[in-house]
Formats: sequence, structure tokens, C-alpha cells
Amino acid sequence: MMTLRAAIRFGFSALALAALAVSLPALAADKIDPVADAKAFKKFFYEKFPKLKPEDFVNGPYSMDEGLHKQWVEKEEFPPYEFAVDLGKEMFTKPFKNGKTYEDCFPNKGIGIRQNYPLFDEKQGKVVTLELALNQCREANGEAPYNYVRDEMAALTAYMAFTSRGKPMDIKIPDDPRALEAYQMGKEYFYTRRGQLNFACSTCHVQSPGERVRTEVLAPALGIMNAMPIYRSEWNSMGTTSRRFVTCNSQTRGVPLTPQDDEYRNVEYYLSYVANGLPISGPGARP
Amino acid sequence: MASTIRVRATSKDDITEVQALIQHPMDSGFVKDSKGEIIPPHFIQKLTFELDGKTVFAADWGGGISKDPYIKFSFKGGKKGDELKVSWSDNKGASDQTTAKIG
Amino acid sequence: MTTNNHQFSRRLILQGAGAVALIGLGNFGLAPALAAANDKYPEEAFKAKNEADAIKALYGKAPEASDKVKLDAPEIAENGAVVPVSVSTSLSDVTSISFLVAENPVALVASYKIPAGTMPAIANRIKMAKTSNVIVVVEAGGKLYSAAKEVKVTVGGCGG
Amino acid sequence: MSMHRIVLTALFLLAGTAVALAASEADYKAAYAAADAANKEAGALRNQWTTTASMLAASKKAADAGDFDKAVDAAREAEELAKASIYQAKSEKELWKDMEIR
Repeated sequence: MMTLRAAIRFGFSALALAALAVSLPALAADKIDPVADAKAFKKFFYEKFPKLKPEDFVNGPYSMDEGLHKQWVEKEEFPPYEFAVDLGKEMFTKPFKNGKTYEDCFPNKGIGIRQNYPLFDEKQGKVVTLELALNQCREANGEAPYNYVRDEMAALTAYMAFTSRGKPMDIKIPDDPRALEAYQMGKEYFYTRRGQLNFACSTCHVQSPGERVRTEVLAPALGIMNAMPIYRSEWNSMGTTSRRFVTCNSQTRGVPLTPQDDEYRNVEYYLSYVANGLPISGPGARP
Repeated sequence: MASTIRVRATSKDDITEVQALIQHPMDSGFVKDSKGEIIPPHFIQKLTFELDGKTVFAADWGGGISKDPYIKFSFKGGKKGDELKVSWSDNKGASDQTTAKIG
Repeated sequence: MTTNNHQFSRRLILQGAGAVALIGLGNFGLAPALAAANDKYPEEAFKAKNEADAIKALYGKAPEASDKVKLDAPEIAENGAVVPVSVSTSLSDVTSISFLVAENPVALVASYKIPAGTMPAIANRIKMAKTSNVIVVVEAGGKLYSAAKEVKVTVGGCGG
Repeated sequence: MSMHRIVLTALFLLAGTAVALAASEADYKAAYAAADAANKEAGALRNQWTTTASMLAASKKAADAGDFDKAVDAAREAEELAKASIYQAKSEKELWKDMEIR
């Protein structure tokens, strides 16, 4: 882990130096340093919520509000996402028409690997999320892709997350300028205000976690991906990471992008990377 | 098809604790869909738990029970390995049943 | 939830055992399970708009408040669609327990029969249309006792 | 002021307001096209607003019903919203950095 991070930092310093040499006025603030970002990100949240342990953040608003926490504990006695996990498990090993299964598309047959997603695929030159990988698997085996926002996709990712529970998020940024760029684009998306309400993702999930906006207790951005997919009482059903992004956009009166567009995959990459080391808690239940 | 009923029953010190989760929409008949039309009522009305032919718990439910209903109760008796029978029926005449071993 | 990973896995395995046990279903008809004389579904009570009418339709009388009925419900519901509510009581000879939500379009939510030997303690999850009193009625020794608690609902679960 | 002049003035005023208010189908088409173009530019910047889309839809609906005054008003509002979203997208290219946790 340390050596990897050191390698990233090293690789990056070299890159930044090269950039400096080309364009002299490059500011220190413009340098892309994921390791420093993740450190600052965690420090911000740990200082904002001194009573919470790092692993509490992956349980979102339930760690922020005592009344909510109690309702959550009661729900977890027999969690509402259990049907999705069972369905996902059944689907995962059921052969496609060509006889292959999802197991054939993933390392370790797909078990206990959720914490490695999203990953930067150097062959495709882009960030590949678990949802995208699942649909790529389907298409490679002659099956139609699933809708990204619910039902089958949520069941599959719920099962895969379930097999990774407790494993620390482990997102890698390979020594590839395209990977760094994707990371940086994701970060930019996260902090960019959009929609008529002029909200960035960070407006709610950095500045105001634990507070109520209208009726919801906002989740902290740190560890928010670790709980995906989630069963939301508000939705009365399961939803994927894609669904969460799309609904966030519409709530700020912005027209959502298409699920798994570059921006969404990149912001998932960024948010997952800065949560490295925190445990996978998905599938989660949320208000 | 997988059962709509999930049951966990555990016996300790002659007390059996039972928890169940049932997959059912539990439409109350007061909710509108995205087109503004009322979703007709569709909910479980009867739920029973039996051990050795004796009812240990029975519920009458209305549409005010949450989607995918959850219930928890305990009763005296029941040993590890005993079979608990669970059945439900809804207002449209559908039903399901299962048995679960007490653990 | 990350803390009880093992416990959860074990639970999944338990369900597997339940599924296997399905084989013994042949002699288990649905009708006999519901055949007891007092097992008729209380249609009228589930039509009543307010809690007093529902209780009357169900029991034919009114309850008295009792501090021996412990109702546990959240101060603020995370979402009206799923409100965990539970009850327990130190009263003896309990024969039934009912849950009502005063402001729901139909007040009666659930009515449970408690045969001898079953503990007078139940947890369930209910819908609430808006902020309202949740009322629990316990029938014990032929008498009715009740407890109530207000639960604030900011996101309704009954059509809102 | 003679009666004659009063009537004339009144007629003139009436005509004036009528000219100012009555939008034609051509006015609507121009206003709608301008709004639609601005909204497409916002789309290229990946920052359309749902409110722009609603106003465009309202404009079209009014035009279909033959109410071109209303259609033009809605189209102009849509254009303003679209322009605001373009402004937002462009200014955020730099402003987002102020929000970053460092």
C-alpha cells in the first residue's frame, strides 16, 4: 500500500516537474496530487466529526444522528436489501445463453473484489466502474446490457458488495497521465456548482453532512461510495451508484447526464479513491 | 421461484425468537403512481406461524404495514431442529408458505 | 453495516436451511392454518378512518392508558414509508396487540393474536402518512390497555 | 379637448398596445430557436437546467394552442435560464477550485 502510494506520488512529481518545465506559471495549487488530496479529505471529515471513528463514515447519515442510528440498527435486524442480495447471488452464477457466467468476467470469480472498483483500464483508456464492467461482461457474452439505475444491476452489485464487506476500499491510480486526468476531472465535477440551485456535490456532502436539507440528513462525502448500492426508504427500492448521481443532479434542477457518462465514472473514481482504506459497507440501507 | 418468505428462528433457554421478512408490495390503495393514477390496494391480510400444528403467532394486517414487511416475536418452547410453518395470504387471494428450521 | 459480517453470513446460511426444509410441505394446506373460529379477518376495523372507531370495531370497547405498555417508536421517522415500531408489556394474560396510526387514511395498521406461551412483545415496520400519534392497544385478561407516542414524519409514506 | 380628439387618442393607444402584445407565430419561432440554441450550448457544456427544459416545453405547448404571446414569453424565459446555465458552467471552470478541500 505504502509503496504504491509512494509510487504514485513519485510518478506524479515527475510529471508535475515536466509540466513546470513546459509552462512556467503552473501554480502549485494546480498540481494533481491524489495522495495529498485523500489525506486532506479525510482530515477535513475527521476534524469535522471528532467523535466518529473512520469506519463510521461508511454508514452515512446513520452515524450523524442518534435517532436515525437507532432506526437503522432496527432495520439491519433484517435489512430491506436482503432480497436483492439473494437475487444477485442467484443471477451471478446463472449461465448466459452461451454457457458462461459473470464469474468468468472477473478475477477471483467476482467474489470479494468490489473494493477494487472503479479501476482505470489502460486498454480502454478510461475508468471502469463495477456497473460498467457488469454490462461489458453481458455484452461480451451476447446479452443485452441492463438498465444502470435499478433492479438487476442493483441486485448484482449488492451481491458483489456483500462479498466484499469489511474489505478496505482499494482504488489504484496507475502511472498513466490519462488515469490522473480522469481523477482530476472527477474531482472537478465533484466541486463544480450546477443546476438552477447552484449546488455542487460538495455543497451538500462536504459543507453540510449531518444537517437536514428539507427532510433528509445529508451523508458525508467520505465513504459515500463504500455503501453502494443502497436501499432507500424514499425510493422504496434498491438503487445503484448511477441512480444516486442522476437523482442528485435532478434535485439541484440540473438535467442529469446519461448513467456511466465520463463525468459520473470519473467522480465515482475520485470519491472512491479518497475513501481508500475505509471498509466496504454495501449494500446499504438509507432513509 | 424463491420463496417470498425469509425466516430466522433461534432457540435459547426454552424461548424461540422469530424474525421474518416477506417480499410483498403492500400497496395501501392510497398511493398514486407516476401517471397520477391510484395504485390499487394489494397487501397481506393474514400471516400465521405454527409449530406442531399449533398457532404460535397470527397477524391481521392492513395496507399500513411497510413494503416487504418485517415482524419479530418470541414464544416459549420450540427446540433446535423443530420446523416452524409460516404462511400468508393477501387481499387478492395470493398466498405463500414455507417452513423454517429453528436454529 | 460492517460490524457483524459473520453474523450476517450465518443468517444467510440459516435461510438456506429454511429453503431446504420446504420439501416437507405436502401436508401443509393454507386453509387449516387460518381455520380457527376467531381468525376471521376484521374487515370493518380495517375500514375505520379514526382510531376510536377502529378499536371499537375490533374490540367493542375503549382502552385505558397504562404505563405497563411500553411503546418504542422514533421521535422523528427517517421516512414515513418505514417506521420501526415495537411494543412490550409487563401485563399478564395478553391475548392480542394492535397498532394504530391516528392520522393515516386507515387508522388500524395491524392486529396480532398472542396465544398462550407467546411473549407479549412485537416489533414491526409501519407506514405513516404524516406526523401522528402511534397508538398500541393491548388486550389482557379481557381488558384493554393502551399507550401512545407522537412520531414526527417529514417524508410521508402513504401517498405523498 | 374635443370629443373627436379623445376618441382618436384612445384608438391610437389601443392600436399601440395591440401591436406591442400580439406576437406572431414567426416571433415565437424566433424566440424558441434562440432559446433552444442557448440550451444546446449549455448541453455542450454538460450543464442544462431542468427549468430551461420545462420553459421550452411550456412555450411549445402555448404555441400549439395558438397563444403566441405566452409562447414567446416562455421562450424568452427559457433563453434567460439557458444563458444563466452557460454563465454558470463557464465561471465554474475556475471557481470550483475555491470549494476544494486542501
